[in-house]
Amino acid sequence: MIRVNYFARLRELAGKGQETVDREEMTVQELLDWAEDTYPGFGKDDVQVAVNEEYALPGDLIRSGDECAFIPPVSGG
Amino acid sequence: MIRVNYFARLRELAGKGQETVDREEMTVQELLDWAEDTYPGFGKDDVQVAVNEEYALPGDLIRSGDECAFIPPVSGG
Amino acid sequence: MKPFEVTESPIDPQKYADYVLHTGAGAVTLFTGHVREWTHGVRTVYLAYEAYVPMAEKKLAQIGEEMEAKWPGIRTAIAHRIGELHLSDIAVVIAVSSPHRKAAYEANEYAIERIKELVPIWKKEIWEDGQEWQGAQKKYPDKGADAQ
Amino acid sequence: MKPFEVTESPIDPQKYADYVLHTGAGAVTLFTGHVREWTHGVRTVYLAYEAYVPMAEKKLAQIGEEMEAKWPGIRTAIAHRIGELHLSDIAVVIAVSSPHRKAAYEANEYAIERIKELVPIWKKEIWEDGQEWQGAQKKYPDKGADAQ
Repeated sequence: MIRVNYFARLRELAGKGQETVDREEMTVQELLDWAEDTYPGFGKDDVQVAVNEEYALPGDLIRSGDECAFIPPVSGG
Repeated sequence: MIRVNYFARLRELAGKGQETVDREEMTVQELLDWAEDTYPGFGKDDVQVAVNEEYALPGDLIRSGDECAFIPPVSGG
Repeated sequence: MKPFEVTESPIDPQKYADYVLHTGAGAVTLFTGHVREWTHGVRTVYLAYEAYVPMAEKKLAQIGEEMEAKWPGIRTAIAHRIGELHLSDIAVVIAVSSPHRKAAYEANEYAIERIKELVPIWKKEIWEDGQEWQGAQKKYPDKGADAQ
Repeated sequence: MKPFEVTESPIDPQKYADYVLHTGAGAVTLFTGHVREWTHGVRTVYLAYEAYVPMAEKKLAQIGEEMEAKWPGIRTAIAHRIGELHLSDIAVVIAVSSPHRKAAYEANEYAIERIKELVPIWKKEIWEDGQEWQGAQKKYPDKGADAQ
């Protein structure tokens, strides 16, 4: 099981702050594809993924137990 | 009478913070020459003169009643 | 006090300036970002900030490490507030001390640019007639030319 | 509080930051210059600052006018302390507010450069084994390329 967190626009779109995806492993790109399929309008091309609180690349592997987060364009400051 | 003020190194050199020069008028350059004659080691080439709280040029005229100051290299901040 | 923190409480900037000051410091720069009333001709009623808190604090600390590598001898503290912020409230504070002033200015400005690139914090602007999440960064800010 | 002042009292920097803040300001930069323990390998015991006070306050105000002409929309306050200052004491504070951050950084740094060029304030360094008045500016700082 992979845990995913949603923030800002994506949290409002998903209607939740976090959930679990029932997979043993998948790539970052596969997680983004899953999110786009699950939540139309997700806009995966502008979303980064953090795995265990670090930015990850599309080919990086996510494993069961990892904590992921979808990071839409940031706007702190 | 022209009033002159001394600061920092020049105040210590002159042994006073201010005095009056008994002249009706003189140029800034003449005031610097007078100071160099009066206080050996004055170093007039590195000293500016303010007349009535504004930097003055060597040819500017000082008149009786003006308030002058010798401004050695500044070091605020 | 944590030198790199995300907080829901009002920010006291002096606390961060005091934290970075030491007897080797000749200069301290303190930047505060405030909620401004007008942006592009639209009046802001308030802002709502949200963060991925543990990662945001890690990224603030990473920025501090980048700064101390680029400008040896500086000390840094950064805090960002989240939640509802109203006019003139402080959203972010950056404190930098340095033996000499130039590094204190440069490092401070570097910090705010990096915060806007890579720290997972989001701002929603709430106007009288609407609201919108802000943000339009590069897709991989962490891998950009500025990253160390 | 005077926005451009020379004072014998300890400086509270927050007072100057508060002075420049207003609802149009999105950024405030606060610079403080502190007495540093070591300069060029020599240990400072304390500093003694002296000023031509009325002219120094005029020149600080002139710098503020230069800044507001170069960076429209900013607000500025500057204070310089005189007398005996000890380790970490604040000698100078510069507060700048601006709608946007870039001007707040640039204008603040401009202010300290100009102070060091033209404001009639002098610093004497007192070491364990001696003392010396500092300063080595251009002869006509007020007429230089930076002057407006």
